[in-house]
Amino acid sequence: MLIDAAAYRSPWRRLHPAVKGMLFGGLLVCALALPAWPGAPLAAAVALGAALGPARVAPRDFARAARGPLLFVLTGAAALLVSVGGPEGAVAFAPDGGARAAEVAGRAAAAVCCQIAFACTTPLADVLPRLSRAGVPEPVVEVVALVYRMLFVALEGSRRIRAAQTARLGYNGWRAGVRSAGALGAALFVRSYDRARRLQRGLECRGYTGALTVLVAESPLRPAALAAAAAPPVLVAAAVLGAGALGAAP
Amino acid sequence: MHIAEGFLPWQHAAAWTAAAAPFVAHGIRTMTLAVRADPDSKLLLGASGAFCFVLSALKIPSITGSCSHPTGVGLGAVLFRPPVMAALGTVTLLFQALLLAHGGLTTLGANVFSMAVVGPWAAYGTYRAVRALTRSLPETTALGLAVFFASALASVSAYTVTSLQLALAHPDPADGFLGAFAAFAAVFSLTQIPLAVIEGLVTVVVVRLLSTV
Amino acid sequence: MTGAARAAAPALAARGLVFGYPDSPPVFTGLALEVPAGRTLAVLGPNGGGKTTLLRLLAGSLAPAAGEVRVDGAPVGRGRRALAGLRRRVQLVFQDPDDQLFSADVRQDVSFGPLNLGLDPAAAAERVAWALDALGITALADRPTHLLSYGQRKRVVLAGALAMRPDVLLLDEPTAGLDPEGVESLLATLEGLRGHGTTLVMATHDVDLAYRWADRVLLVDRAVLAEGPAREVLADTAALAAARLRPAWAPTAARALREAGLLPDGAPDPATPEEAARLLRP
Amino acid sequence: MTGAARAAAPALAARGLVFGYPDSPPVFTGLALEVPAGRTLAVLGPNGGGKTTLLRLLAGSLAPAAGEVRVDGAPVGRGRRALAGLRRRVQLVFQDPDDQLFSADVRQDVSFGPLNLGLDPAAAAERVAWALDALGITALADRPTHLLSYGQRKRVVLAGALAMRPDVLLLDEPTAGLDPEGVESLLATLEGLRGHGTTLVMATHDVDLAYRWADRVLLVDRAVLAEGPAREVLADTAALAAARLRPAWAPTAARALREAGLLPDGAPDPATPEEAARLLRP
Repeated sequence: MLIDAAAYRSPWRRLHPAVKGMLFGGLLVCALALPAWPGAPLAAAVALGAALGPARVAPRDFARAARGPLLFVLTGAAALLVSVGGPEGAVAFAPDGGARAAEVAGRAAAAVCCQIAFACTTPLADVLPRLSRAGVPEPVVEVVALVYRMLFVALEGSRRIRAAQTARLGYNGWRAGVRSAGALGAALFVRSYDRARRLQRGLECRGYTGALTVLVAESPLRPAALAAAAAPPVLVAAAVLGAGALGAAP
Repeated sequence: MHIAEGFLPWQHAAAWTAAAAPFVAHGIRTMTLAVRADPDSKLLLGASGAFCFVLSALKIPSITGSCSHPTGVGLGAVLFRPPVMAALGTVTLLFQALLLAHGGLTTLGANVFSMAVVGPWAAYGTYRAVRALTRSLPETTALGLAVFFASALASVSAYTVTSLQLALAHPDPADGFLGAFAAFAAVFSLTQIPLAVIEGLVTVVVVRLLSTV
Repeated sequence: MTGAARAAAPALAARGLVFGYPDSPPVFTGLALEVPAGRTLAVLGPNGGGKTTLLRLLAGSLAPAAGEVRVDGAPVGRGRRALAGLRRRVQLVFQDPDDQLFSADVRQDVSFGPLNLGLDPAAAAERVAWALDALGITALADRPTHLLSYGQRKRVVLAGALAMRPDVLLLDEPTAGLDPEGVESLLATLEGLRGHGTTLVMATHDVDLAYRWADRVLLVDRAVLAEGPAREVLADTAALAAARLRPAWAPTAARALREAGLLPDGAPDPATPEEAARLLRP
Repeated sequence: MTGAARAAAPALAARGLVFGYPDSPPVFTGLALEVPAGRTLAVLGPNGGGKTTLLRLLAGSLAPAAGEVRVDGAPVGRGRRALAGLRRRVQLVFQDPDDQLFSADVRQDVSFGPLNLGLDPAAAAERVAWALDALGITALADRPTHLLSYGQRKRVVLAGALAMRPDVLLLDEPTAGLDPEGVESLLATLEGLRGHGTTLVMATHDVDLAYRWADRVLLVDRAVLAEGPAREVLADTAALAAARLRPAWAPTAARALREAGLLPDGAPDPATPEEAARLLRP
């Protein structure tokens, strides 16, 4: 869990999630809503600069996190290059497909940067308890928080089961692989239920009677910080729109 | 297959979020009522959500020799029923977006619609239909067939919806939506159909083992 | 309850406990025990002998089919309020820390028990800070639970129990999976708690550990096989054999040294190999 | 490989192993070791010192960043075929049996490896029967795995590894969670395997166990701190302290008895407290 680990390490962890949401969410809106050129690269540059600069996310971590979604963006954009069943034949290069693909890829790549910058600086442990203040029903918040804790236990279990299966040649060949993956899925399901039962038992001894109430560290939301976080997206928007207006002027 | 952040224009992202919202709201209400009626079900739901997440992170063998991930949608729908899957699937997709950068936040609604709404309902419908058609067959065969088709079709239908979402967002300038849909479907079907078959087989093994416990 | 009455009655006692899991032979058919306040008791026995079951019965986490558990002389009921009262007084720490950790970060998790006691946030925060300090893990307060090592998670669970300020702390195999350094640091922590008057009960199958740590020992194998001062019970090879345990080094060495005239009669037994070796030096 | 060459090369060796987990300091920066064929090696060290990591590197379950593992003198590659070959020869048994049991019943679970080796059902069944017999659990063959006790599950997992007929068996904390009776019966099983020429490696932090069981000992704490015959290395208090371990009773008693003139120079060290006590009797 590369992103999760990076988020706990970042010096920006201490900032209120809403501040980071304002900064990177604002930039995300810039990437999607402003004219793609130069809106997208500008938003991406500011998000990257913030994440790799003051938030000190390791460039290698950032690159590894971005690899998957960027691969999707490139494959998806590639589909825009071709035209199927048109007058030019079954498959042909679409007219102005290159420009469209570049615009979609540019926007999406910038948006992905904003998303990863937020995720790499904001641990979920800080976000989840605040969901109830955002209007999500309490039981759902508690279930979501439990999912977060239990998925790491389950993930670790699945890694170990898989290693044990591999040691006994469980993934040597396609048939064995299907059988092993199925056995792993079944074992995980049984263990998840067992885990829930045991956790129930353990929590009852700590006075659990139905509510999973915990103290959430208060980090006050300062209006000044929120305003400061809003500044970069506003400046990006102003720069792009301003340049557009100047360009349009005779 | 998760639509990455920013790949949909904002109008489309909003529309798909609105389309998914009633299903998710219904799922959340089902879940809230269940938890209110029996607070202990909270821990089971938490474990189930964790299971769904880890399931979708499993590596399964693929034809090309490299490894891919199952959607887990079919198994989840058979185990937990579609309404609960709408809620658990949303939680899974949210965590995938924030922990793995698989799928985005603005595209969450679109991904929820394909993988936590259409996929589970397709799986559930297929499961019921195949069970009804195979009543004369021995139980293990009938169950195996139903589970196989349910999870393979859930996987295929989720990717079809994704292709549709992409085609609507980026129609082909020459021949519009249909051309774009064909292009996206062609690009993704090469990888997704064999995967759906493998996921179906793996799910059959899972259900067979679980039914012996 | 007044201080005098409290000093007189055992902190924790059980009488005629009968218990069995469904579909298996009964575990206990009339077990009785007493733990004097402020003392340490080690419950020793083989796997499957009922150590964990006994702790869970004492903590109210399992209901006996017959018999009763008494805290400070007063019987504990099975109602919601009675159990809530029991959990203020008696805390059980499970062997596997993942059975008791549910929250995303350490501070949140430790605050769960105090909040269940009905404390207000400020008082709960104070309890959390105190418990983290008592275990020397204040530095972990903001760390996510899933990035902790096994030993660290064991301490966090212990802090979660301590934050309830229990009079009696029950520990199921607390040293399992810890390395020697981890065991030492746990024992030092327990020594501190004992200094504050906490009654401590530990289930283990490590005879040497029990010998070193416990005032009293209970040998259990689906029934109480022996009960008494640790040094006496653990020197009784026959009783140990009945509980399917092996003689420990420390009591065997002490007895041999005493028989050889190398250890004066009133002197305390050597607890570590070095102490025993020193006695052999001419 | 011919018998002669095999006898000459160590069964298992590693050279210059470099390894680290992402986001944490490196575990090993050039580790080397050798395990002679048919011998027993105990890997001792504190938690987090890299014992499990080392076993996983030796079993091919982790890939070193640099360096190589050799089996019978031949380097092991990282390709699919090379790893499959390694897994036929070297089997790793993990600490927690629940991570390794994933079939509905015992027979099915033990047959998992042999079937993956490509054996036909009859040959696989023969292997299963042999492995169950070697562990004395033939009676459990048709039992569902989730109804077994902890000790039984540990044996089934060991049977699953044995059914692959490995030349080298790596065991991660095999005695963890076992009671003294369970430990004895495990050691008896390992003694039987050793009699058949299997090379055995065990990771543990139980110094007394290593002293009793191992021919050779490796002290590991993110590097090899000491390596040599068990009786020598474990008597070296300074080396033990460096590996954050405590001196064991057995070597301390042996040295003290020898210094006191009670243990003849050539005589084997006492392995149990009773043996040591006997030497003290006039």
